[in-house]
Amino acid sequence: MINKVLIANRGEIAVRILRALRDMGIASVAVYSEADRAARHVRLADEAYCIGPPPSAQSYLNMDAILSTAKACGAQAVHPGYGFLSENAHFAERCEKEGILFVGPPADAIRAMGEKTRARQLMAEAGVPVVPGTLAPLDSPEAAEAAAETTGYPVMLKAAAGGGGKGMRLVERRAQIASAFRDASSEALKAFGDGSVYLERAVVRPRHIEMQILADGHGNCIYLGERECSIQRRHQKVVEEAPSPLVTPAMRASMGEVAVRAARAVGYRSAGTIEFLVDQSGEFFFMEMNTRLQVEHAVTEMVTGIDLVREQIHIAEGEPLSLRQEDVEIRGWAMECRIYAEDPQRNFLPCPGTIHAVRLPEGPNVRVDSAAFTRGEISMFYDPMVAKVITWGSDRDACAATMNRALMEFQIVGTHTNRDFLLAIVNHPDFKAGALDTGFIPRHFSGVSMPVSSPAAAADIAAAIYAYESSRKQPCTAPPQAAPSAWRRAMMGDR
Amino acid sequence: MINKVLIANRGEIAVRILRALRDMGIASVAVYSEADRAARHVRLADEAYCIGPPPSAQSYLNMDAILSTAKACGAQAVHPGYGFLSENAHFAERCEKEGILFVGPPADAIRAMGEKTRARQLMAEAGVPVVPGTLAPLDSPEAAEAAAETTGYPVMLKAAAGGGGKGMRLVERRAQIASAFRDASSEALKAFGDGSVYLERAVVRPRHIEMQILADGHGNCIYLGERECSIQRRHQKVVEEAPSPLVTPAMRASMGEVAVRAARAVGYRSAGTIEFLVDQSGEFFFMEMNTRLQVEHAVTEMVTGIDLVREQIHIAEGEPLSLRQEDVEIRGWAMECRIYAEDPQRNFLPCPGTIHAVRLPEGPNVRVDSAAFTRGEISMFYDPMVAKVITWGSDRDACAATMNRALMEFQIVGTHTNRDFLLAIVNHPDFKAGALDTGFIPRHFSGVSMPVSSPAAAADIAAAIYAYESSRKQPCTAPPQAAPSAWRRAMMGDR
Amino acid sequence: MRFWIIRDERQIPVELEERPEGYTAVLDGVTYEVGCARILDGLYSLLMEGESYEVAVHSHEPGSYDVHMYDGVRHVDLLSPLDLVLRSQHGGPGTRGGSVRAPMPGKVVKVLVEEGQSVLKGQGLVVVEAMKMQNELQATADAVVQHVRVREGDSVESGAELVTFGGAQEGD
Amino acid sequence: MRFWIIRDERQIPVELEERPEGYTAVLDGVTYEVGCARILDGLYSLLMEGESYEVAVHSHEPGSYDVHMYDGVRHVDLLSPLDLVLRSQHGGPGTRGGSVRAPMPGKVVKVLVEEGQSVLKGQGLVVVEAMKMQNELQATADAVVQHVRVREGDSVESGAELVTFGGAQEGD
Repeated sequence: MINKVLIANRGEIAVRILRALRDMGIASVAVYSEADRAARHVRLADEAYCIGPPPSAQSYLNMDAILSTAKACGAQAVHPGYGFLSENAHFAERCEKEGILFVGPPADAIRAMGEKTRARQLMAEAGVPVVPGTLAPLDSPEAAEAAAETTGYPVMLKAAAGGGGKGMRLVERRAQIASAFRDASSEALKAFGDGSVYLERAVVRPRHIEMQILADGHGNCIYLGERECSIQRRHQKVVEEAPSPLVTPAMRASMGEVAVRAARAVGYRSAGTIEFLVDQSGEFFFMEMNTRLQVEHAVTEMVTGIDLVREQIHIAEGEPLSLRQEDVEIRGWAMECRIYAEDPQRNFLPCPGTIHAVRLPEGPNVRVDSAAFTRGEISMFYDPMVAKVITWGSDRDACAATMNRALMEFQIVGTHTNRDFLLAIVNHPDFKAGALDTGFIPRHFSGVSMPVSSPAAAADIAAAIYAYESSRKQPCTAPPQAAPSAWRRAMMGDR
Repeated sequence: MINKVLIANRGEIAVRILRALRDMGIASVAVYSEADRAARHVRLADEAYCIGPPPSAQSYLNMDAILSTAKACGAQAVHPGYGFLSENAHFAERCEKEGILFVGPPADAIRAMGEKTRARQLMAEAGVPVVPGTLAPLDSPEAAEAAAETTGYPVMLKAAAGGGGKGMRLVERRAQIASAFRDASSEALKAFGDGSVYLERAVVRPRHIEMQILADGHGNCIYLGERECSIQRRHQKVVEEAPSPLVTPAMRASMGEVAVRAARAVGYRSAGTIEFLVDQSGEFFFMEMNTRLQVEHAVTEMVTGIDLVREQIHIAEGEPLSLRQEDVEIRGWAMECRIYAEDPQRNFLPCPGTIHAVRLPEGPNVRVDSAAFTRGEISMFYDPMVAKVITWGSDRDACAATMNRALMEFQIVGTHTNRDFLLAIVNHPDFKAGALDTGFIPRHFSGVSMPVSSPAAAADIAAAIYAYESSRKQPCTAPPQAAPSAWRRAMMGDR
Repeated sequence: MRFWIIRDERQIPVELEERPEGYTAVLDGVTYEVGCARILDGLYSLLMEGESYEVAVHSHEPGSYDVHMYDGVRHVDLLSPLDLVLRSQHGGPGTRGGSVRAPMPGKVVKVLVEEGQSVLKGQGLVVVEAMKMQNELQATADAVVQHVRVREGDSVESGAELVTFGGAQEGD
Repeated sequence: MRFWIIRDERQIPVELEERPEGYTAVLDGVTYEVGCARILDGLYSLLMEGESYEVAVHSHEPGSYDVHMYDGVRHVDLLSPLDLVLRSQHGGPGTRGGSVRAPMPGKVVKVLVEEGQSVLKGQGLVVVEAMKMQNELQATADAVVQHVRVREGDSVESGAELVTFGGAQEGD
């Protein structure tokens, strides 16, 4: 039995893990960098230890400091959260060597899935669908034509040596392929000095849909349904939901079975996620596996009632899964919006700084996982995601309406956030209709300047009232000047 | 279609109703007394109007002001919440007369259930079990013996004229009944000048379990499962849960069918609750019907996924129920703790005053319905309940553990609350075992002085640090004295 | 700086010395290295030998502190050197003057005693109503009523003096 | 008291007069009776003709206000009479001095220009990294670089001057 766990992370995920540990009656140990002394994960934990200076490399990625802290305080296990050391096979191995349980998969599974090309190979061998294509270069337009017959149209011709769009051609129909092959090849030759071209099925308006799995150390593996994560900005997920508006029960079962096959192929254990590229018809292809808890795991928790962190801990303790596949049931709909400290008006510039005040949404069907607090620092050293707002509804419309309500109640004053951008997304007609793909944000929002809320008399008057009241404040209430130190007085000639 | 609703209430329930309206895209109108200008329900609403001075009789019970506000602002419906006008048949009638929908049952149903003896009669006629007994006086020990054979032991002999425990005798076995009858009768004669005695089945260690129902205007009526509300202090519910640890699926079906029968007997419409007195074997008897939304409705929402306020609005609009009985499914467990501004150390004295700071719990499986806010006033004019903490778990143990975590995170600074008392309840071994009855609090807690948290070095040191830092503050940072008014200066001789 | 905690009729010394990231505290002879981060006025994160505490401290009246912790609120009576001097001039610890005060704002609904009357410990003095509840305030010791400061129907603030005593009346 | 809102190159007058439970406001010639309850510093409940608004106002720099409302944050540029006098002395509205400042704290990873160099509107000047993201700061008008205030590797605070211009450089 585990009775003390060290959390090798910070921010909202450290807080979320702490809460699961408290629910389980397990003592929690926070670690923190010097920048995080006042952070919420430090204050909510049973114990807390400093592991180094602000830069991640010297603190949250500092394996020596983390492992020696774990040993010194008697933690039997380390939960890595997401990011940082969570997908570091070497760290998982070192934990094992030190006799500390790593709350995650075996190092070999991390490694197998970490090398993306090897993973794709492994998956293809295990019968997991990958985007069909040739991989090897084609030597003629006729060979391209033959290959396209196998994969099906549309296809993408790609320069074997290339990247950055050079030597790429999208081919919709057979009639175009020969000339496209010649164009691509000559462009590739010019750009890279190598005219080799290969071919892949083109996935048009792809959706990002992923499948959550749980596997124990006794050979049991189940899937907990999918999450749709197509709303992305620069490959960063922004809004996620479960289930996906595209996925039917039959498709869910088929994706789920494939995901379980993928996990078994690498001897997986713990919670994990298989990411699929899905075309609008519902055909899906393996992209990669995330061998850790996901940021967006909460939407799966909301619709299944399963606490994924609790399950991770039980699995790490060596227990068999408490659930069978038939116990997993999806109820209603859940969505997550990620609150980033960034300025949508200035090309999503990250906005570190001090939070002047926070108001979090409350009430029915709202969950908030947050690290933000009034007077809290958003540090320039770490990720700008400060909170997740998660809502549930009996159906997708109800869930989206509650997300709208929750976002309206959410407020961070003192720094910019993407809240209004998220409001614009969840109220967009295409979002409401479930017409999603990874091009949603670039297509509907310029990606550079976001719509600004129109002027409102109440806002103008509020600013005037604030200015008026501020002008009437007695100068005495300004923060008192710190007394100059002896050193400073000496420098100033003790004027 | 309703597109604007006036909420004739205040506090957490007004806020909860506002959120449902926002989820439904319906405009919300708050009304407030002069004491509540800064209250949360005023700030969250789309519109807000003052309806009178602080005393309830002049504001939240002021039908004229409420109805004229509703008409003036164009609200098509009034939601009364709980308390105040929610079970006032006359108000329901006046709404109807003014052409405003009353979000609740028909006036006749309120009236039928409002007169408790008539309700008991009606229910008995409808085949709803009531506590068996004679009601009419018994004329001899033999008659008592015969009646007890019918009701079954234990029985309670009660003075027909009496009250306050005089002339009452609990009889466990047949051998005791004759002498108990003579004792009770003579005591009653002495106390009230009337020796008449009647007999009722004694319910030993009774539980308070209630059944939530929904009925529409088209003859459909369903039950949504029970809530256990046995944890009471002076007949005030303190902790509630759904389902009840006592209730089996068969018992739930049987209670549910009885509840539906009770509702149909009075032509009920809207959400309502049938309260039962239940003995430890599971036999249940009608106590009364609450013809409104209950404080504790949220635990039913958490386990069924049904939004009761939304359903109330749909029913008021004349829609048929969107759910059939077979669609209602209980998932997991939910509990509610009511946070009162009262001092358990001083006989639960209510504690109006200013809230210095509030911290609400967050994270997985926690819902907070609250009206409290930093610098908010807890007014002496209204109920001292300021917030409800509701948690969910996949089973009762998980739910209670999360309640423990949520209560630990909950903090109101600046006034006393019953938080620590609630923590003591949910961590009590008998509570954990589900061994509940309405005597739980008087039995386990003296009811006068509550256990005090034991001293802690961290607390002592924190107090010292605070005192130290306060002593170092410059006097300048104290709140500036308001300039004396002209009147006051005159009184002070303009010194 | 030295303070005294008043508990169970004892004066427990607590001494604080500032250091870069907190304090060294000596409480009743035991030394603690206390990491202290101030989050907001009265809200601190303390780290004591690795253990983490979030504490919110609030003071209603001088010398009296509510310390809110995750597992419960502690009440701490704590005196500064100045308080101690003042207290030694005005009487021993525990006496707060011979009066009964309103524990909350409310309305006086009944006055049960009159001036000059002898009352026994536990006897009802005044009934105050707030939040729909009536609360009877009782004498905490045998005493003689000196003044009755309120009449039925009066609104009173929290802390308002209701009844004063001439005889020995211990504080609550 | 009278203020001016600067919007779309217009100066819109807003006049406030205190009354018992709020203000009478005249905004661009339209009169509003505004019920105003102050909840906390900068947090207000406004009632305007029955409509309820909760607004949180925050000011990063004089004259510039973020007004947080349920449906969105509004940015309001608002000048007091004093601001207006100062502004008329130091130049017309819109010019904030010929320089580019760090929009956030971070680290300078690349300097793309040198002193004396002519730059075109949109041309990259300095790359600043924060939160794992690199951000290229660009010229907002054609100009000549006067001074480069930072070097690669420097840590900069938000608002720090990075590059100044000798030519006509409009503020952002």
